[in-house]
Amino acid sequence: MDLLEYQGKQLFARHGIPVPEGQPARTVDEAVAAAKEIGFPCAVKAQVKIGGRGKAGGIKIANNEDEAREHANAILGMDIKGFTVHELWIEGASQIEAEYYTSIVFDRGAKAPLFMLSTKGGMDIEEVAESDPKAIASLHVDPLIGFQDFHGRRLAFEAGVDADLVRPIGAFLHKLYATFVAEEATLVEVNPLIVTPERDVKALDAKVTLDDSALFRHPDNAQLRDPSAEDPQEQMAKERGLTYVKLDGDIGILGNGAGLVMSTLDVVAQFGGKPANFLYAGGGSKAEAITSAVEVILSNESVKAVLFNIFGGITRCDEVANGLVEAFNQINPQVPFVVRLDGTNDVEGRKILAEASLPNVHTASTMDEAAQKVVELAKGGSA
Amino acid sequence: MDLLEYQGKQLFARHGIPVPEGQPARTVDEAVAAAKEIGFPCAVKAQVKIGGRGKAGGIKIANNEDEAREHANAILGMDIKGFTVHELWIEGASQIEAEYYTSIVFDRGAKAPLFMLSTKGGMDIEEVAESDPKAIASLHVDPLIGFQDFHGRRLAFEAGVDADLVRPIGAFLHKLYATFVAEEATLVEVNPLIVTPERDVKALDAKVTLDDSALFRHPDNAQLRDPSAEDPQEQMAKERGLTYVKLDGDIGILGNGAGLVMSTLDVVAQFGGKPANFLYAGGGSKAEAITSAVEVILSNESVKAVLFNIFGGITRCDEVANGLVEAFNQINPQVPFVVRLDGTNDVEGRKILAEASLPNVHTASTMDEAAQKVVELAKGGSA
Amino acid sequence: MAVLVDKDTKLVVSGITGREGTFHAMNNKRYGTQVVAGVTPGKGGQDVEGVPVFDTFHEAVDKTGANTAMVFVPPRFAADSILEAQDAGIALVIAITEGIPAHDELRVYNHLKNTGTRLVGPNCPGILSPGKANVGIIPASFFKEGNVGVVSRSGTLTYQIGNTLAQQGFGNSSIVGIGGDPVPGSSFVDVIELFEADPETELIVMAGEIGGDAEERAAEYIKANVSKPVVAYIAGFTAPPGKTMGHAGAIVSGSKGTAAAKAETLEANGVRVGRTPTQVAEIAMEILGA
Amino acid sequence: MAVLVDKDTKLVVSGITGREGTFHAMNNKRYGTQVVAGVTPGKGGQDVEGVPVFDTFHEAVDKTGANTAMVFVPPRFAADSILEAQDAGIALVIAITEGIPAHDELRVYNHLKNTGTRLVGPNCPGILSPGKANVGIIPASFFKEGNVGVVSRSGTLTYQIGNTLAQQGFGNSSIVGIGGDPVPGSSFVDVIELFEADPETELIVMAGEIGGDAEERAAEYIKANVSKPVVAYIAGFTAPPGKTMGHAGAIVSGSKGTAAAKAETLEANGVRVGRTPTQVAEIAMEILGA
Repeated sequence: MDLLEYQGKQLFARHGIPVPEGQPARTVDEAVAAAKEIGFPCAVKAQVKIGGRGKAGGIKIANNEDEAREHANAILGMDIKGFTVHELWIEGASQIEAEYYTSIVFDRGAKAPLFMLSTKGGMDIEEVAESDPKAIASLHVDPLIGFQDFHGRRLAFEAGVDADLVRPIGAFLHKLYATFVAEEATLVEVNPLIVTPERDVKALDAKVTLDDSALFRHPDNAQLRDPSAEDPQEQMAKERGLTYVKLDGDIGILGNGAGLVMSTLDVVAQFGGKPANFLYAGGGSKAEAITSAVEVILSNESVKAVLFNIFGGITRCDEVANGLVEAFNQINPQVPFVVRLDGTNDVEGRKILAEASLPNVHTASTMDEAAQKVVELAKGGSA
Repeated sequence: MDLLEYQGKQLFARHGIPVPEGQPARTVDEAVAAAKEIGFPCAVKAQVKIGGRGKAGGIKIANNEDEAREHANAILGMDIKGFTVHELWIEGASQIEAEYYTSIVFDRGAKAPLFMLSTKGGMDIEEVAESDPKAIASLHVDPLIGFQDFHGRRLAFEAGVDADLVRPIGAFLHKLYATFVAEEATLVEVNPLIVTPERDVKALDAKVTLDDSALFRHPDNAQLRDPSAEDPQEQMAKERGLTYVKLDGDIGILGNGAGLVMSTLDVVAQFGGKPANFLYAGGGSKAEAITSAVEVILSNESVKAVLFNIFGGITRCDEVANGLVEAFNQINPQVPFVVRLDGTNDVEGRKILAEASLPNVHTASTMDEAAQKVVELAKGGSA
Repeated sequence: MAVLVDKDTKLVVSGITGREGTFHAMNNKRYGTQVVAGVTPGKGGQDVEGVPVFDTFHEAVDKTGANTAMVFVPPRFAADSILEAQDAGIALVIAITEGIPAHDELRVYNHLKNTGTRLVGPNCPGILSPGKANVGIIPASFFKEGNVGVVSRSGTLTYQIGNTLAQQGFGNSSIVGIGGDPVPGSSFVDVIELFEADPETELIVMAGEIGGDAEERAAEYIKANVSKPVVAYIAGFTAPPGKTMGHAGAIVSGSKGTAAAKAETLEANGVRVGRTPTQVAEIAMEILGA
Repeated sequence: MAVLVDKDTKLVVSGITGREGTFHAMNNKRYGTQVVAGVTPGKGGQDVEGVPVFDTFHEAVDKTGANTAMVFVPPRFAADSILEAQDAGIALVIAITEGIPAHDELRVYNHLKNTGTRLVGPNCPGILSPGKANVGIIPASFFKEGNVGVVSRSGTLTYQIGNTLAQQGFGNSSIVGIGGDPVPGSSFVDVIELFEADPETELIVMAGEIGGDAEERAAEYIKANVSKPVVAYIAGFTAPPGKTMGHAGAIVSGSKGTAAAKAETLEANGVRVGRTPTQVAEIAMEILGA
């Protein structure tokens, strides 16, 4: 789960990481009230889960109440790279002497957290990595021993941090790592990490991704979800425990397991079809999950045909078949289905489908055959 | 540093370990007031750093105010195995359905914490270990990965804890381990760990040893010292950064390094002498430490002769010599000294001593010779 | 021969008393796997269709000589169960559980790498050595003994590839699902090393997917260390960039980690890449003959 | 030959800019040890009598090829410094610092044992290989090259034993102080193993003291694995029980850990025990000849 800037900053503050004082606002009036309380100048910042807000006009400095109103009015509802601004964060404007960059990511290759620090902050770090790789200091932290003071010093010295800031930066990084671990984040990024004229260091931005699988241990964080920012269909799918990604085509796809679904997309494309979605029903899909999945797929009006590609392991084909029968009873779909059932309890599953003899449901015995059939059906042919 | 029971319990309480409510008291009136506030029946418990208080009459139940006064009066000032009772702990009397034992010790051999649990609590665990070793479940915790739920289950199942208590005991042990690590203890022991008729678990006693070397990170704990309970000479030595143990003999001993001092004691004994103390001046002893050491040694009136056995490594013999000269200037000792100086800067050190020509200070070129001389001098002979 | 599981496997199943645990443990047992014990705290002394249940792994190992563990407990208990299996001296832990927190996986991986215990998974379908043993949820009836070793990040894709190969007449030495989680206990490299050393395996098929760089690492390893032919498959050529595709393994971020980039690296290191499962089987046929 | 430090030792000193650090690093350098670098955060770019100082171990290793570290920083910074040395790829860390918190030592030991880095100490006098290199605070002028390997838990006792041997004409292959802290990085067993393999060493002297069971473990190891003669010394025969004698190693608790019990175990395993340093030298003479 990606957090909004202000959610990340509130998380930081809980762990003693210095951040500017601020308040969230969902309306212009709330924004103006917040600005008055915080004082001027203050920053009015769009809260969207995408980079490049500044360039897009999503961050503005207000020097008085009128400007605060004007900026809040302009930014609320703004579209930034496809994300609508539903919320603002109003914070005291900071004086900036230098802008650094720091982040901790989950490095799959090294199987350890990767910690980066650069004195070239405030800009796109990928560009820095490209143009001046030496400007980024990085190291892995052994997760069993955790962050040590020497990690902080090494990053600071190697990044070329000013001598008087080596200690405060080290302390900042230490707290950031503590946050990363305690909140079970898979990414924390501060860009820019600013140095003020008083030589204090502060997180001026916050990008935090939390591990969804760990939210059960963090009930406060679990409530930070921002449903308003999500696609309504994806939201509907998520509420039903499904993983759904909407795509541009007209063939609805459901499979069990991410890998098989991705492969199905590739094979459908090979036969000339265009998938309408990626939908992964998860391990051990039960009948009602299947019903929900059909509902989600059909809520996309572009869908002209649906492919069910199931190779049961922990998922049992008889349960998938029952789910499909149930879905047909409840929803009565108007588009053709192609169903391929293999794996655990496939004989039982096929039998259930045969006995139900659902209208306009075709079966296939291989993935290739199934893909070919659904492409033809989507084009209006008969399989 | 060993904590008193109530200090240990307050530490436990900070980490969420259930302990009976209680209050410390240093006078009879304080004890009675505490008892009234806590309610009756309550336990009046001697606070001394030695086991076997109960058998010695140091723990009594008061059913009313008069009894509380009577018990407090009896226990305060009582001598328990050489320890005078200066403090009491008054706590609500607990109902006991079962008594367990648990402890975590620093296992030098395994270089890991050793965790023990037994359902045979309330008695001397060494006796249980002797008579019924299977009644004690034990395991090592890898300090990098820390205490896991399975450690708790394994201890509980192997110790034969009642099925309904496996979870609460596991949770208790988890908190105990967290305390051990967070407070940097080298020992925590709960005996008895009681089960109440309501099937709650509670620490009815607490024995905690904190690592002196780590107290700089625990300022609250560092203040828990109980100087009243210490030998005045040992206390004086500790205040001056020396390690001093008083012994029965008449030969004062100072050396640099614990091993060398122990060896010196053995060699002095071999030549028929009786050491009056163990005094270890620590690595890199400075002149003023030497002066303090002489003062501490001579504060024991039994001392008839003093042996300085120095083999300098990080300690420099010239500084020891300067310290000795300074000590003689300040204190003017009336007993003979034998000084053996070898190691770092020994030539300079011997020169300083020769030039100072202190009265009644003899030199020796080997440890054996020095021991022999000091034994003769202590017996009234001339070296 | 086979890799990791075979006739000598003595399996203890953590979570054997749960619905799924019982179902798949009994499936494995019917296949011929020696399922010697189950572990469910508090249910020690019971049995599941004749398989004795213990309170702890330590007792299970002590009483039955189990050498391999299958972990089937819910995500919040899985890390603890894997660590317990290691502590009890289990040599191979196969973790089926999906949805284990990433930081748990990180701790478990970094601890186990310092011990003699190998972890396969989590979030994996397990390991099948046809004709010898099946540990996990792979539908074994689709596979038969043979000379193709399969290793895959994705569960259902494993079945698909194996099945496509089977339809061409190929059998398998072993099929190893390593799982698609952020910190898998065993990587492609680990399993390919085993197949290289396994006399029964004559061809290695690896099925990867978008995200991460495990396939790229495997490519370099294969070039330097593997004498047997390797055929690769990568799922996700048509996946849209920047979207999370179902499980953590399947994230495309920027140019790195795309199916095309992976295929290119593999081919540059001498590994042929099939664009669909069917193509993989065709390449296998070219290499080994029909 | 010698063990642990010799002519190939390239030493980096952590805490070189402190008073004690400078004094002993320069002593070591004058002895002939290759002191190639110092580490003091914030003092990178300076030098100490010609030895360059760096901000981090990583830079020191990178620029000078240092392979051995001596840690001379105050206790609260010592664990961090040892971990940094390991992280920078140092093969041998010799920690002189006294008073490191026990839990720090526990974490450091358990981390380092999973790496290729060996730790000697903390709270130890260091290692002297006479005529080759001196790392630490051992007063080297008392010792000369020879065939007796010495390993000791106590610093000053090490000098005493070595000196007594020297007075009888013996020289040393190496003198290794392992320190008396609760969790020493290297044990008697670790060092005896090295002496056993060192061709120059013909006699091994181990100096123990009351407390713990390191001597008992060594006794068993020696019986099973060591062909060279071993003479032991134990300090503390007359120490009163139940008292802490100066450092954490020297605690007598109950019957276990007493000097008499240790001597008995050693002798039962074929190791002769001298009751005083002089006796140790006498036994050494019996074994090797004058």
